[in-house]
Amino acid sequence: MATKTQELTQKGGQHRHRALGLSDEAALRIYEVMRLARAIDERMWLINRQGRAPFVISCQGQEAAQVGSAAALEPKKDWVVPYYRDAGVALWFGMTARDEMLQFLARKEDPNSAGRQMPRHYGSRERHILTTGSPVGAQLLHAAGIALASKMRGEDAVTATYFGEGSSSQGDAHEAMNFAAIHKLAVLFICENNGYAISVPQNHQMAIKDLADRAAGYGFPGVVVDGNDVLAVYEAAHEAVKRARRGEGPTLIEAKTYRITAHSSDDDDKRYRQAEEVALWREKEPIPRFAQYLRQARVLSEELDREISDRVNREVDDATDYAESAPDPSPDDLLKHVYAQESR
Amino acid sequence: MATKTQELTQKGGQHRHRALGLSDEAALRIYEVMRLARAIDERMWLINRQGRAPFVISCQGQEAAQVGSAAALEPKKDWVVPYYRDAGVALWFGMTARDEMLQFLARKEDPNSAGRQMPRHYGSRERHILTTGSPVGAQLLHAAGIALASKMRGEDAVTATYFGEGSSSQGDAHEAMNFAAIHKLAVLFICENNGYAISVPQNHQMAIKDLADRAAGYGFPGVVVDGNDVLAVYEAAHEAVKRARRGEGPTLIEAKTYRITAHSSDDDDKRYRQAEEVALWREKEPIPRFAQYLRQARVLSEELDREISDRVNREVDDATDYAESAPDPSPDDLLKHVYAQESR
Amino acid sequence: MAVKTLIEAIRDAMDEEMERDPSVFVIGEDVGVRGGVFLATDGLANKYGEDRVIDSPLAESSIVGVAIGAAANGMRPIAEIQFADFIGPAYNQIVQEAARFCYRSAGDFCLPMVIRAPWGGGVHGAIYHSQSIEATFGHVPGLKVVVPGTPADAKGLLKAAIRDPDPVLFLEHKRTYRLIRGEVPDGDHLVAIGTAEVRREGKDLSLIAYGLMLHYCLEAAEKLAGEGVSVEVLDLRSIKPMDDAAILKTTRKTGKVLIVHEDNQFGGIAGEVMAIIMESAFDALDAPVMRLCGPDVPAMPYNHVLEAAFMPSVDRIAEKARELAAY
Amino acid sequence: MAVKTLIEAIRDAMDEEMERDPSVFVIGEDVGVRGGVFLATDGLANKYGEDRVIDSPLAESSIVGVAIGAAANGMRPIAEIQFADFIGPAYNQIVQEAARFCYRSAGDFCLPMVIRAPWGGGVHGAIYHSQSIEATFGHVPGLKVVVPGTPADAKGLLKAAIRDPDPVLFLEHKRTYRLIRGEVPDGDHLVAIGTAEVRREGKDLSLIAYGLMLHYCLEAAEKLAGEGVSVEVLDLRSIKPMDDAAILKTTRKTGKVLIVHEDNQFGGIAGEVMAIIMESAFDALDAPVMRLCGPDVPAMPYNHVLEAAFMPSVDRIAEKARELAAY
Ligand SMILES: Cc1ncc(C[n+]2csc(CCOP(=O)(O)OP(=O)(O)O)c2C)c(N)n1
Ligand SMILES: Cc1ncc(C[n+]2csc(CCOP(=O)(O)OP(=O)(O)O)c2C)c(N)n1
Ligand SMILES: [Mg+2]
Ligand SMILES: [Mg+2]
Repeated sequence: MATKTQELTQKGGQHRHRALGLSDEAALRIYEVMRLARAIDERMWLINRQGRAPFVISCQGQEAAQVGSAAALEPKKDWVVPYYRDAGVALWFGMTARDEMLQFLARKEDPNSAGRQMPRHYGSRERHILTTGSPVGAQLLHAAGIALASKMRGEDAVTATYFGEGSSSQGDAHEAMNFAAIHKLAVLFICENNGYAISVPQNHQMAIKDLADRAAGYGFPGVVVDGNDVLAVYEAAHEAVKRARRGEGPTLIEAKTYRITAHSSDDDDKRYRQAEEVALWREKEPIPRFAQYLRQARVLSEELDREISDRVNREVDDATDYAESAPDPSPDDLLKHVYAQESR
Repeated sequence: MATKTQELTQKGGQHRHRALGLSDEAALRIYEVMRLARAIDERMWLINRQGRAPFVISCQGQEAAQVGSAAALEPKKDWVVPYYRDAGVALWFGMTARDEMLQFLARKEDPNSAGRQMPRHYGSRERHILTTGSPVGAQLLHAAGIALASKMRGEDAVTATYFGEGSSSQGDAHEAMNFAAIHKLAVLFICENNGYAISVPQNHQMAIKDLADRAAGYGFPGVVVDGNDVLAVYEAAHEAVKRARRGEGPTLIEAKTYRITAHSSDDDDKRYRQAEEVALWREKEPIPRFAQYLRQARVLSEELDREISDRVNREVDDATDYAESAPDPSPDDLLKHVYAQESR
Repeated sequence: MAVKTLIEAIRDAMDEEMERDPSVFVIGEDVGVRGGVFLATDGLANKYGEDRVIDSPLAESSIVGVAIGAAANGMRPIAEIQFADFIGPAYNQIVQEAARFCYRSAGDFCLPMVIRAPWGGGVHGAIYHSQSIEATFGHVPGLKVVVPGTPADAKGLLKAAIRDPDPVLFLEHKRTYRLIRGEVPDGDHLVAIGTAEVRREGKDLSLIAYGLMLHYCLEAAEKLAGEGVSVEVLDLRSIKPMDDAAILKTTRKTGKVLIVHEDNQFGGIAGEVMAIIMESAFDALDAPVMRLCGPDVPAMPYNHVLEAAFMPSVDRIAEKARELAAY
Repeated sequence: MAVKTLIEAIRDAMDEEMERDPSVFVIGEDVGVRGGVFLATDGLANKYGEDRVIDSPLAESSIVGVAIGAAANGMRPIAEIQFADFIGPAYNQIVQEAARFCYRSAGDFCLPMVIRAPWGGGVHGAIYHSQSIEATFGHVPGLKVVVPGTPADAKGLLKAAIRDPDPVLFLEHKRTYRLIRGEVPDGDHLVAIGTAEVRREGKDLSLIAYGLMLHYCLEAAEKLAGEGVSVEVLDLRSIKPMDDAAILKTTRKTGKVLIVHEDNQFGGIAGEVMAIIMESAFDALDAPVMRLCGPDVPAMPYNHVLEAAFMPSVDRIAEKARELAAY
């Protein structure tokens, strides 16, 4: 059976982050990236509601699961294989606010797909973010393949792949975990369990309480963490990364979290979620929670928080302005890059 | 973790079959069907070696797993969804020696496919044997669908599906177990684990020892049985059937067994298996073992055994003669039954 | 008769068939309380219960695989694939299982089942919410593939598909869901699978299309009428079986044919229509048959400039038709 | 140059490329100690170790999905699908992932990978060991699809495919594996993907084919030569990209074309070839282009009578060619 959060060391008391090996600066950096992810997301909804962009898909509520785990990795050395909510992961791995807005508005300069994909379909070879597709579940196998290549070349890079609990139902999720287990690949399977696949609640998706329990059936550890506790997520990911680098194989981390917004700008979550349920989870939101921790740990002062807010807001303003005035692709870009020969 | 054989009641001592609720006649019937399956299979190899049929795929060694589990079902009420080795299952569900030889020789009269499919691709609506395809793993989902239909109509029919441990690697196996678990469907997932997927040994297929351990990750029981002990298989299947009829959902039964022949007449198992390993398993063959039990239980006399042998041999001779003189399909049969309108 | 949108007609068809026949049920992602992401099944879970409108796990192979088993055991499932672009995981179940069951069992296990899939572009859906799949599945013997272009056909063809004894892939163009309205006969309205329909009579040239492109072709025809060119428009509506007779009839009538589709050109359905004409009406041709199709790029990009560059438009259809008329 | 069977040439190509480039590796079912069910990889595990010749679990989606990830991370995988008929579970990974990676990343993640798949009939393989898949995958932009017909091409095209920066589906006709022998150049012999090859010059009519049917066409051409009909035979050998120029050239030369393939007729590659000719050489046609294909039944049955009824034969090709010649 899977390890549970409660069993993870919660040592360190008021200074859990230091006990986990995170400096104050590192903790603040995690905080700021979570804030930035959220601020960008909120701006996207605004732009969408103004009719200036057709579609938003949100990271709101899941920032701890994303940034907490990505922070345990080494950008450019390690790889991430995200899914369409993983703004926090992408930002940690080097995407900027401008990049976010460029892809959101589908500009030619968008480093992910040059405006070809829907928002939040990340990808950058330079940043070691694999290109993201929409069909869910497929990416878990790509992560296994990336890790296999690392292993073949004797590198100790780790690959983290992200997916919703809904996507765990796909056959590919099974095949990926099995393959990674057989070859003891350095893969972190990180499930952001937000309780729903669009409208379908967890109990219609599986007959078990903890997805992490699946790991035992492949022969590697499964861990359940409070996905809204960024340090708990970091701790679990950090342990898994160490295991992976030692050549001991994959870990499945189930981060229990919640999506605060509707599934996307095309969704109406009132059709399937009670307002009370959403309200309950709003109380447990990861960003205020981490802010409170940092204040109690005397790492975050009110002044510093304001400074961060200002910086984040400026970044988002700048990114929005930049992207809004950036050019669209031209019609003849349509035919490019079907095959590799044509250079970018 | 999965239940193990050792933990299953082995009560009854010299009369285990009676303790399991099997009359002497029922035990003998099981024995005879196992013998018949073997005898037909041996004849197929003979015909193949004589160049009179292009292909054999064998049940040899796996008769206990097949007949022992099928015997716990109620033919015509329950459904079976077999794979290409399941001669024992098909015979228990009403296929005859003639039917076996008709399909083996691809005659028009073959009730499974009228000579269209390779040998051992069973199927008969009347007998509640679902049509078998070659792509492995797909059938597990069909079993879930059959069971869903039974449930929707409020019937207490059970569906048993069979597969090799190799096929458990397919995404469909995962999806089927998950779906059956969610809806508490009356499905028996019966894995005939013979240690190889053609040449690929179990440790290249999975990083766990017992496939039955997967069941816990879906939320239903997994049971490991000695697949060469027909009564142990019967017992596990019988328990699972009772559970299923009570509406408590699926069970995964892993019957550890061995394929005595090469994968098929196209295979050369010397390329990947040691002769010693095969010899070791020959010692554990299910038919002599059950014969010995029945003799010790004084259910099977030498005379009766000879009678059975004679009957089996006569059946196989008759079936061979019958099928060899049965007509081929005619060329214009090629275009029939692409769609349902054309009657059979 | 009432005026309905195409998606209302689809909902009505399911509702009426579920009412009529207790063996009909719906299975797919979000089809339950959510009513489907396009609301095609809105209200059905309420009316028929969650046991007949089943929210499946997010796994297309299981949606189709379970439907196959249920169909083999006396039910008539309607499986919804949320977007045609996500039918890939179910490809093996559809092509190697559903489409082969009847043949491989020599008629013993034919499968009365429908797979509904919203398809097509023009909705800012990007690479993975805009694709066309009719050529891929049209190539598969044992399947039937239909594409209604009008609300009446949507209802009539879906009811026919549900009652059909074979697996039918039912393609619904997303852009037409709410854009296209029309009279829909009440009650038991059925449209025979395998029949095309002339939507506009003409004599100078023929346009052949289906789905959204049918409507673009009708607009283009109207334009050309203003220029003195009389254009016939044939709504293919059934990709498989294809109505060869209707294709040959319009070819023989006008001698000039242009086929239009969104799907990638290479290996698309236009090629097959051209082959059918080549084989059986070569002598009737006054010009080579032409086609106007989606370009051979993986799929439609998100950016609106690129999306527009991908889609055949009324203007481009009209332009190509003029070229053909002048041949 | 030595005379080799087609499968020996394939083995040589993999061996040489693995020797040359440490990023090349093989993954598939039974490819290791067993050497593949057809022995295509025989000896490679011994020579390069089990880490470079990986026996995968029985799961095609993982074979391709893992290959994709490895290719994205600097390797050059050769993924073996045991039989083309079992490529279904990998369909989504091939079409929606491998074929879209380069485009969706605007050139950032193009995938140098090969998927080998034995295909085709005439081997008593029945419904699930005889299928053709070239039309299905040929329709997919972003993929390349090649079909060698001779041992020299098998080697040259496979080496080219392994070195190609894009995903290549490499189709090997099972019946030709040991049946077809021929001279194979030693060492770095490469055949450019996207080129067809005239295998026999002629002037009265053209046969276009690939795989086993190429050889049947050559036999039929020989027959017709005896009857005074001069037949040109074009080996398509690359389905995608297709060599339009070569197709148009032979069409313009003879004015009469017959396309032959095993794959089901409806929506098969013959239709696309006919469309290409229709669009660009209509004026050169002295007769309608004709096709002789597998019938539209799900797949080839096991029984030898039915298998023979399915397969285009030398006699039936010759007969159809005579019909065309007489047109
Ligand atoms: C193969 C596939 N089928 C269907 C969809 C449509 N779809 C997009 S997101 C989604 C739900 C995903 O749920 P989950 O994996 O839990 O992630 P979450 O959105 O909850 O973060 C669905 C059904 C898809 N993208 N891919
Ligand atoms: C989808 C698919 N891939 C590949 C094959 C080829 N194949 C036939 S049997 C087999 C091995 C099956 O192993 P297992 O499931 O363990 O059953 P066993 O033969 O050992 O009884 C393979 C790879 C197939 N039939 N289907
Ligand atoms: Mg979710
Ligand atoms: Mg096995």
